[in-house]
Amino acid sequence: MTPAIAPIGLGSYLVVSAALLVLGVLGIFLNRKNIIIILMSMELILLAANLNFVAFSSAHADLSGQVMVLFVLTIAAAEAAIGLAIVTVYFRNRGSIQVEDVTMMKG
Amino acid sequence: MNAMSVNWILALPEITLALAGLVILVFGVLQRPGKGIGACTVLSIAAFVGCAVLVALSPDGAAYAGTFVNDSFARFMKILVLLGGLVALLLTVSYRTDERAPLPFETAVLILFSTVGAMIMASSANLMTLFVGLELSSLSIYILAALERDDVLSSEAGLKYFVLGSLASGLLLYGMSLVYGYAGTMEYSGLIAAIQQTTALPVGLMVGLVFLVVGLCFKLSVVPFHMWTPDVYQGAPTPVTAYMAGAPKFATFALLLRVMSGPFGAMAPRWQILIETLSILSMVYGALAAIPQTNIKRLMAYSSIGHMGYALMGLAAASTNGVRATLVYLAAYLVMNAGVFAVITAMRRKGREVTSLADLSGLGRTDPGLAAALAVFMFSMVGAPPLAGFFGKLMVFAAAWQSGLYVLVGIGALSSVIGAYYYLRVVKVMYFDASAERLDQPARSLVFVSGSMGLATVFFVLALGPLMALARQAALALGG
Amino acid sequence: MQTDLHLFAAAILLPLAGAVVAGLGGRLMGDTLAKAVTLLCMGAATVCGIGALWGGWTSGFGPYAVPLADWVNAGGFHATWTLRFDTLSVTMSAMVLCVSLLVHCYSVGYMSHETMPVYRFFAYLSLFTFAMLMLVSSSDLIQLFFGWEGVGLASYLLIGYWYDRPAATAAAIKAFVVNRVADLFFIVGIGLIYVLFHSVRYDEIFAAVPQAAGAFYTLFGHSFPMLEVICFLLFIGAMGKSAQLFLHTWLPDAMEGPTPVSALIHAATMVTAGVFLMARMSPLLEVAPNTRLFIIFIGATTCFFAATVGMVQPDIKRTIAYSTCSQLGYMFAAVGVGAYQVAIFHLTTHAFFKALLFLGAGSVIHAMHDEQNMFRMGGLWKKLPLTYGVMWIGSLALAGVFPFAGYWSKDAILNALWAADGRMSHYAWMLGVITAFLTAFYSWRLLFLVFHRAPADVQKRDAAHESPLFMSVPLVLLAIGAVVSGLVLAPYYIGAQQSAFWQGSIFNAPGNTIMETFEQVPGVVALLPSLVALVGIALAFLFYIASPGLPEALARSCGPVYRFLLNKWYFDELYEHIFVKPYAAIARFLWKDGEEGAVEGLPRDLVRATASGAVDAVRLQTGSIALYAFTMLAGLVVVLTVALCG
Amino acid sequence: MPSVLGDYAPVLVFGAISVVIAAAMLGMALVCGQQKPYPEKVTAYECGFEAFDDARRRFDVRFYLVAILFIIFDLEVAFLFPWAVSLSRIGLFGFLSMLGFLSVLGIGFLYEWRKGALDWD
Repeated sequence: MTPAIAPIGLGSYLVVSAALLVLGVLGIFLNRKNIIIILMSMELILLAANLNFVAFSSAHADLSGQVMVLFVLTIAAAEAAIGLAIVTVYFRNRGSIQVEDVTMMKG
Repeated sequence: MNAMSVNWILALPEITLALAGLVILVFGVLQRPGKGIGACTVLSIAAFVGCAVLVALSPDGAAYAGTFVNDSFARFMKILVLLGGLVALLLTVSYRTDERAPLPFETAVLILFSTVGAMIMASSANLMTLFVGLELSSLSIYILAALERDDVLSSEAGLKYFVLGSLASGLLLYGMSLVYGYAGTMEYSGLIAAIQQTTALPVGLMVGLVFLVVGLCFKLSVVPFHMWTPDVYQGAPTPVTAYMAGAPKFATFALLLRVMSGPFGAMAPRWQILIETLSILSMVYGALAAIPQTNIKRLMAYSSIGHMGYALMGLAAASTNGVRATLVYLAAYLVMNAGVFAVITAMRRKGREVTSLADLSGLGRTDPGLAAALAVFMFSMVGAPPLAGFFGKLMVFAAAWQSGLYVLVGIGALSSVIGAYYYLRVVKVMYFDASAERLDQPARSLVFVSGSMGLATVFFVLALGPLMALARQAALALGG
Repeated sequence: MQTDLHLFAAAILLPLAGAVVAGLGGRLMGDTLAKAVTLLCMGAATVCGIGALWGGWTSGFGPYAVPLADWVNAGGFHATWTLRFDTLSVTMSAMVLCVSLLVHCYSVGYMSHETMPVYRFFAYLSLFTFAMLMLVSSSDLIQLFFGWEGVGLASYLLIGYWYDRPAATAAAIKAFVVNRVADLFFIVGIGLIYVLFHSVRYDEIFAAVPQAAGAFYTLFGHSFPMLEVICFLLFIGAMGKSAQLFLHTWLPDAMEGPTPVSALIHAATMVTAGVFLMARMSPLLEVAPNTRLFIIFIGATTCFFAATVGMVQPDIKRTIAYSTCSQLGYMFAAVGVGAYQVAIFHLTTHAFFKALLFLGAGSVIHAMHDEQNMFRMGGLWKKLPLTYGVMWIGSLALAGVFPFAGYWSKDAILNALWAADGRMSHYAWMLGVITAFLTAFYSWRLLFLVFHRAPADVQKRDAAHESPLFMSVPLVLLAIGAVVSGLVLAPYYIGAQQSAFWQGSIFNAPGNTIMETFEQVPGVVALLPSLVALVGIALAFLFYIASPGLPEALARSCGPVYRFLLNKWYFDELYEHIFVKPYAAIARFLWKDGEEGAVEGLPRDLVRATASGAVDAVRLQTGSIALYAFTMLAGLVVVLTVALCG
Repeated sequence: MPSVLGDYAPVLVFGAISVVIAAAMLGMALVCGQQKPYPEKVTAYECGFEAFDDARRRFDVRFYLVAILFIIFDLEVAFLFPWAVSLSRIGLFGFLSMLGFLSVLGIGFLYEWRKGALDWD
């Protein structure tokens, strides 16, 4: 049976992942409100990379990309956990997690 | 896949250190809260020393299906990393928060884990190992930076480092994915083959490389990816700052050197200008921005930015001599940097930490020993002969000169002059300003660290011969 | 022989010993002892010097070398402290020592009214003498230059001795600066000599002259014979020291120093150095005929110029100073025609009578309590009989009246100029004869104004008194010298025994026969200088004794000429406009714009830029996470662009 | 003729069936259940949240803690899948490796436990 439509090419994956990356990046420095949003943006960036890995892994028929994704996933989890912990500690000390408040030190 | 190809004996130092970390963690957590901290630290120090011995004895070769490599370069960098971690551990011994509480026992464990990550970075032969090592190192440091949980500055430092560090990791990872995609492999050896096959490099590979380098430059706090450095250095507990200024930088340099002279060595003419630019920016910015600083930890942050610029000079030279010069520079940097942070850790008045430059006023009279040590470190950072920093600078300048990077050398010399201003200002404050109130008697461990580092700085020249031979061997291992 | 060399060395080093002891220890030992030490050293040195001269005369002059010490030994260049013992150096040394001793002695009396301690003065005098002795006894050009500069330094110190007088310090600086200008040429000349001969030792240079005659020096596309260039440069150096035209301006101003200093400068040290240099370099000058023509021209013109200016000066010391300038012109003219011996002869006789005139003038000034304007003197001959007598003797010697010293030497010069038989030497002869007339005129003008005319201030005249013994003894001794030195020395210096006397220390090229032929001139030519001198004396008598109104009337009727002469041909004003003002303007520019603007300003601006750069750099560090992230990404984009496009 | 929509027809069917089942379950509960509401019954669940409220409300930080702990252990399990699939090929070494990994996780768990992170109060 021939596929009903042409397979989605590598280029499309790359475009999606690039879009994700840009979204994540913009989310970090355009966001002036909540630090949690920054954490979410970070996940987006990691996911963009993951998408790339998977896509390339499939394109090259090379498993190592997918193995990498597993590592990235766990590391992303650890990172999120640590991030949340730090945000929590920060909130307890400062009473706020507004991005513009994180400017005690400068100069 | 069988056990033989795993060849885990090569990774024995890392495995040992990681297992020691787990054991200490279990030991520490089984104590009642606030107890057993000293024991954990002592155990960690012992683990470091043992690990260093194992590193020195470890054989050459590749392990874990070629993802992990051990050679004289890796050994050299691992020893530097271990020394950096060891110094930070020694500084934690006497460190107390402003509430006179010691840092929790996890500090030692985290430093330990971070060091394991750094060592893995130094041995990585695969993007995967690289990333895992880097993250292990970084994640530990995020926590370390925010370790003083009741201190708002510490948690802000942790937060900033975390946010920006994750961004850098993300970019790095994205770059890796592109490199993987366009080279088809994550092995460094495979990358070399892939690059040598193509005459025109794919744009994707180039972009990936840039992302990769940017991610690493963040860890090195190279301008313009340095922004976190002053804030984090200031806010983090001083021993942690000392750690951040040392081990991770060495490990990142190990990575950068390995990646740049290994897989991307053939592309040297294309990235040389890039590294050169980054080096110039770092040296100049580090020198300039340090001038108005009044907090010595911030000052040291800018100082380390500048030093990374100088160390990059060796990489920019893109030669065996250049790599060797960078290695020697890093060794000199390790010695004097550790010494300075030992002195900063000793800066306490009535039990509270003071970090203002003005607090050093008249130290030359109130504590001549400490002041003399700090003066030695400052002169060394300036690059005054015959101290450690002089030889480091001399070698990177010479290497860059040999590679024809005259502009780089000129700007380096110029920023050294500017840098001398703020380094020597510290000396001036200590010896010529009216005395501030006495500092507390420094703890013995701090006296030991600052004293031994001071001696090492002064007598660096004695070890220069063997050091250069080792560095040369390491550089050759990388090139061959 | 060895004894003579030791005596010679002692003669040269003793003044240094005196200068060091008096100068460094004067504060401790006090004035009297310092005076005694310097006087004793000078006395001993003079005895040694005359002993050396006598020894040299009886047992031959060598030349010998008296090594003292090693000096510079760098690479291929080797210089030593070595004294040269030959006729020229020994006679010069003896002359310098004699005059200097008398000046020292005279100074004891002259400086007795000083309120400040004067040990410094005596130390300087001895140092001055030592430097001049080093100069004349040098065996290579480096040592000569050492003495040359030592003389310059000591003259600076002495002219500006009264450092609380602005005029004196200005004059000292002027003398120093003008001499440095000349020295620049001199040292370039020495450099060229080293380039050409690879040595600065006289023996080696003179031996190599024949081989070097063909060398050329290319400058601005023109080739000049190397030796001509060298001699020209050396002559310019000599012009500065010997106050020849264009570089003479410092000499009259140097009168601001104490009068004994003037006597020393004009008679024995300093100004004679140039003539000495020319005589010393005779082997080189002999092969530089074009330079010698230039020397004649400068010498003769100076001779005439200075005499004309001397005619109208109201200041007694300036009159004598211009007279010196004029007489030096004679000497250079003689050098120019190759009659070096005659020049040295005139130098020697001149030393006696010029020292005499200065010391006599000093005696007058001393008696009149530091009055130097001749028009405010007058009628002093009865009050100062001794001074009056010696001034007559000095003036007669200066004017060249038979048989006084000047007659022998000056006539010899004029005869040599005539005998040289060239267009330039005839020009010089003509000016020389005119100058002989002018010399007589201004000398007697001085005498009549000071001693005979109705006193301008009778009280001051009546208060005048004859000088003390310390001053009168040197006067008498010098007067004897002024009378007899010409008669006694002529046979040796220029007469029958000249070749036995000089023993080759002055070189005359084989074709240069001037020393044989200068006596063979027509009788009219030989008599003319004496004749015009007598006319000059008569004219002075007419102007200042017979009809005193005449000079004023003449000055009024020839106003421009008079003012031209009174203002010394406007040389100072000319230099003011050509050199001083542009130099000051350049200096001001360099100071205000160059130094303060660029040299100081650039670092200051750099520092300011660095500081503001630092502030800006820190301003980037706002503490905002978003901005930090943005900076990173901007950096990423830039790096990416560079990597992809670069 | 193959079309994009045609390809996704099974999804549509799947969606439709799930809607039907969900509606059936809710409808059955409405129809069959006995409705006796009283205040205790309609207030928030024991976690303490209002069931219907502004999402941006503050809530207890301990929820974060639980989330943090959960997410780590949750994702580490991801390694178990490839391990389980390829266990037959990686042999004893692979098996022991996973045991090592799990024991590291176990130590983490021990740490959490001893630190009291698992206690709600």
